[in-house]
Amino acid sequence: MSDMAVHAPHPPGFKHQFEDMEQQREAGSLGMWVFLVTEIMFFGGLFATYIIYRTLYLTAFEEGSRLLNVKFGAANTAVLIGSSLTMALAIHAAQAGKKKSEQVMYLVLTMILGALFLFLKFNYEWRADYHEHLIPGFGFIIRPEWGAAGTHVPLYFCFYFFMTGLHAMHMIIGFGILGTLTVMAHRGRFSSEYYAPLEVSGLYWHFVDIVWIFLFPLLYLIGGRFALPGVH
Amino acid sequence: MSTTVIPELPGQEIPAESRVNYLNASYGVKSWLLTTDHKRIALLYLGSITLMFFVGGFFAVLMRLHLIEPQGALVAPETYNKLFTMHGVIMVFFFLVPSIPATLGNFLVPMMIGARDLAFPRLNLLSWYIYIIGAAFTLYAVISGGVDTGWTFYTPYSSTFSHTSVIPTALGVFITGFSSILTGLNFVVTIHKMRAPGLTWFRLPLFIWAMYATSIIFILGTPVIAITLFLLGLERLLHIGIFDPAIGGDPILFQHMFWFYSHPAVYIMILPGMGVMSELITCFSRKRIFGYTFVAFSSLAIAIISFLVWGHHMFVTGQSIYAGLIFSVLSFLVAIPSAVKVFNWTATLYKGSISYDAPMLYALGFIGLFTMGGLTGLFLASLATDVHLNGTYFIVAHFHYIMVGGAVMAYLGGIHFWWPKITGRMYPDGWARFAALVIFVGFNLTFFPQFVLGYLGMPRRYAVYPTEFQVLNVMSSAGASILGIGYLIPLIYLLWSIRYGPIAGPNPWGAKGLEWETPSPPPTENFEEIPVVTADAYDYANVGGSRV
Amino acid sequence: MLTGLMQSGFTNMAAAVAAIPIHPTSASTISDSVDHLYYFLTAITLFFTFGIFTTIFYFMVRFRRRSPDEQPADTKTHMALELTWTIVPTLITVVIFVWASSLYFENSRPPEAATEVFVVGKQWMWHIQHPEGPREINELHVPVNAPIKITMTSDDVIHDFYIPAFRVKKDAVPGRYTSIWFQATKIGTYHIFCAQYCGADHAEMIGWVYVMSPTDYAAWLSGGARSESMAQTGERLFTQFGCITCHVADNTGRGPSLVGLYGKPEKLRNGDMKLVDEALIRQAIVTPNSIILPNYPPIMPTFQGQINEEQVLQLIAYVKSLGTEERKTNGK
Amino acid sequence: MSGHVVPVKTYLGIFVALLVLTALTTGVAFVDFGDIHTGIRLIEVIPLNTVVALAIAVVKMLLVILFFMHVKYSSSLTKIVVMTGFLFLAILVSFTLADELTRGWTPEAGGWNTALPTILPLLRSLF
Repeated sequence: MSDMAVHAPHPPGFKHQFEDMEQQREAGSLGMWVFLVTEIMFFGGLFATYIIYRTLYLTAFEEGSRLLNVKFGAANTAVLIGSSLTMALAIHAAQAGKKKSEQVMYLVLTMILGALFLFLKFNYEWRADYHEHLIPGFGFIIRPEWGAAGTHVPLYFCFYFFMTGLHAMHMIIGFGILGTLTVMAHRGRFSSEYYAPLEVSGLYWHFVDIVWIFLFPLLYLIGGRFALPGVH
Repeated sequence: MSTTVIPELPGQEIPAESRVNYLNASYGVKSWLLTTDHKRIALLYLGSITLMFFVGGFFAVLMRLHLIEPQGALVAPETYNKLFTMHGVIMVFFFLVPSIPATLGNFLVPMMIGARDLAFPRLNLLSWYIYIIGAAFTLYAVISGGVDTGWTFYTPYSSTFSHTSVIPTALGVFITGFSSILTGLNFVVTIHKMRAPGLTWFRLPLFIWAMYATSIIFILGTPVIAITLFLLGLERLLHIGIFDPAIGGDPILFQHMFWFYSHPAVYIMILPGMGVMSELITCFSRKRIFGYTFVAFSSLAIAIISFLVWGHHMFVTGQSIYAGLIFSVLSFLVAIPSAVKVFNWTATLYKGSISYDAPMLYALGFIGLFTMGGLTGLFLASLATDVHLNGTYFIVAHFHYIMVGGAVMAYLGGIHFWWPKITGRMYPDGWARFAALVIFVGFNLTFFPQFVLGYLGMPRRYAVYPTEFQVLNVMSSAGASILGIGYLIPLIYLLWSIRYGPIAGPNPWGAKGLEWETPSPPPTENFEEIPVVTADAYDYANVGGSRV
Repeated sequence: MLTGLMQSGFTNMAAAVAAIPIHPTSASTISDSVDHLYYFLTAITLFFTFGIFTTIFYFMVRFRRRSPDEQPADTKTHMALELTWTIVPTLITVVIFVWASSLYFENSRPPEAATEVFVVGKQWMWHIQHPEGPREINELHVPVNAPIKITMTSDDVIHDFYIPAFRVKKDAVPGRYTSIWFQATKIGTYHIFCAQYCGADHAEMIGWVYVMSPTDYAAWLSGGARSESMAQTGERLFTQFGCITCHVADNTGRGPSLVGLYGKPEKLRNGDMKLVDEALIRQAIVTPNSIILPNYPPIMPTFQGQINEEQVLQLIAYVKSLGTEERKTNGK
Repeated sequence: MSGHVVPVKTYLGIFVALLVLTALTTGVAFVDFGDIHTGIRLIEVIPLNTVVALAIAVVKMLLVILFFMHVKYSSSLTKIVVMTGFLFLAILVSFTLADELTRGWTPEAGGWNTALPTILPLLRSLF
């Protein structure tokens, strides 16, 4: 760091180890993509396990799936897609050199939509599950109407809570990032010259959206939405 | 990589101490614990993994002492089981996996590609802290009673039957995994985006290719072991029925997911060693590497094929014959690139100017031991012989030939080679050669008898064993005591050299590569000015190998 | 203490150094062919290891640095050489692969005539049952020159049934059946090891195979406390667990008759065709609701937790015996 | 500073498409499409509903990746990185399934029917 002073003055946000802003931006973007690949493998391992046990205990998993609230699932999908849109628009606002108030507005909108998602999930879905004794480890009750498949419905709910919980955790981390970005945007840090943090965080936020795009059909929809309970 | 625009360095006139370098740029504990300099982080890693190496090695010594007597000389079987588990966990996850990448890789990747630092220096520091937290969890598990599942954590033993600290250990390994991921991510981005002007992919040192291939495995494999250990923890805590057959789980699924990471992880341990080899062999024979592109691409081939062979760990689990055949043929396939490397290293020596400096002795030891380790892998990829040898001491011998004979020899060779660059000091060469010899002899005496033991049918992880295996076990234990001393010698003279060693100068070996064109120890930003590269790596023929 | 240990170790070593064992007993029909492959692989390993070592040593001496500023000529890439040492190892591995896999393939298929012996691994012992009735712990008596098929499972964790002298090994996995077969060629006593780490006393999960001459074996079978055959025990359990109240032989009960069921494909309610084998019978006992037949109500209770793996095997033996009797009468 | 600027109109179009697809996938989940009978062992019966649901999810994912995440306008390196991720995921899933489904393992009744565990006391006993 001793020769920082030797270098010519750099634009804001420039890190000493890079040659120029372009290199820094590309490195940031590639870094996030590589990180997302690890996320793909991380969630992917979980999806693989889910697929195997779904194949083995089809009836139980369909029983479990039927107990989820499709309305909230679908509504939440729409909310999350909306938040992806506002995130993309926030980046666009910076890219196109729009006012900082516009960047801040889109970022705040993104957070509001994200919060709405979590609110619906926690307050309506998970809370209802708790009252219906559907959370494994928190007084789960196996219902007689599930019949023989009943002993594996808790396994389905384990997957459900683990996968949606992990997804929710990623969103909460996303809030931290978005909050920081909002403060930075408010201070006018981003411009059409420098918006790499927005862009990189956007990739993360969109990835969280993609995970949900798969969780929704896998957990809520496939198998058993149309079937009558108890008939296989 | 010779003609660069680095100005002639004044390093020779000014004593190393008085010049500002990364070691003396700032002082105090805080300047180390909050550093973002890749070279300092490399040293933090060096210290921590050395500690873990000796902790793991201590367990190994106890094990070998115990096995002198067939009925067990030292400890109860339960304790022995904890010893081999902790030895495995610590050596694999806390020493071998981070060994070369996190120390030499961290130190050298930016310097070899002519960059001031890694792309994400703070992430790099974070990865060290994550490693330390993971190690703390695991050491906590040791103190709180140990863990006895074997480093493989096979279910349902680990998920249901073991009464030891499985969860803290798994948590430690889980956490450390993120340290690997961040290191790998940093390397990939740095190698892609931060190469000096003129440094094209095919001018890169082969060490960089090896680090790149290793990083690919870090990135693609580590998340899977993370999620697997997480599920294992959940299973153990809640009995959700994923891995425990008594409640509807499939114990074999754990093995699939475990080996999806852990087989490629073997290549995490050996690929960097192969990278070090290419540097050492070329330098000490003053030759361009024979078949650069073959060696470079074989690293990538190994990294990719390594993800397709994990089923060979499961030939005797009742895998279907056809799955066995596929995994077997793919396992043979991964042997080819390794063979290509060995032949190319040997051919590089041809008509070279070979010197016998200590790093070179380690390198030659590596080639021999790795050849044996790799070839004995063929016994295990072959279905018919694997049935007999799987789960015996043959496996133990095989992977120690790769991991200790290969990876650790390369690691030590690399440490000796770049020590003058890291510290600016030379170590006593005679002692270093002596240590290399002791390690080579001790290693072979320890592990060669284990091949025979395995063929005779002695299963591994046995705290007590039938008397007919005693002679070979005693030989192995005798070798282990030599090996143990062999590892202590470098520790002593390297520490000594930091203070008392002669000043090394920027390029004591007459080596090629950007890292040798900057003073030793390097300044904080590595280069006074970013070099421009106009030649291939290992361009030894163009300029005489002047020795400073 | 340690020096004492080392001393005793070295004394023993000196006594035995002349007779270091390097080759395990070979006592089955497949062990020699596995050994041949092993020798071939050893030869390959030695050839390449010595080849590489010799070359390196030769180069080290021949091309040692003679003066500090010596500069060898540049290396040229030699494509033909590269291809040679890529292709030749590939061909060698192809040979090994084909050899090893065909051997494995042969060794995986038990002959029709094989006598079945059942093994259940438990922490930390082997429970062994012969169809004729005798039950053993950590001991397995078999006749020489007769094919034996071992069907195994585990009551708790994964174990591994390993007889080095026969070169056979397979995991005993809880919840499913795996099998190996061998035909012993030499009368003698050989080790059974557990080769998959299974907990505290893993190292003491050691048993013995007694390979006996046919006459000795017959004497062993008839000697001692003559117990009932596995199928007979199974029949007793069949009554004891009340199976007999529903599974009536003439098909008048609430459950299907089990006569002649074994070895035939059966259509389930969900349309799947399943072969009635050991695994399916086990599944039917442990989780009856997972295989419901079309014409019967799903009323069978689960026996999980009330029945151990050995009893399941005995019931299977009984069901199998029903099948064979039926086929015999059909044949006549 | 470079970086492709995607017009707002495109973003809105993609957003609408994603909403439509969400509605579609929810709607068709309530319609029974029947099964595909492949005649291949292990995967004899594939419910068409699952195929449709996953196909729609893949399309949605592609829209997000290509437009929201700008991969359509990115360097080939980014494209390779993304594809590598999915390729290795495919390897993990397909190889594991290939063995899991062929090894003839029979699932068993679960232990949840007896003494369901509760998390809090377990967490307390953990360390």
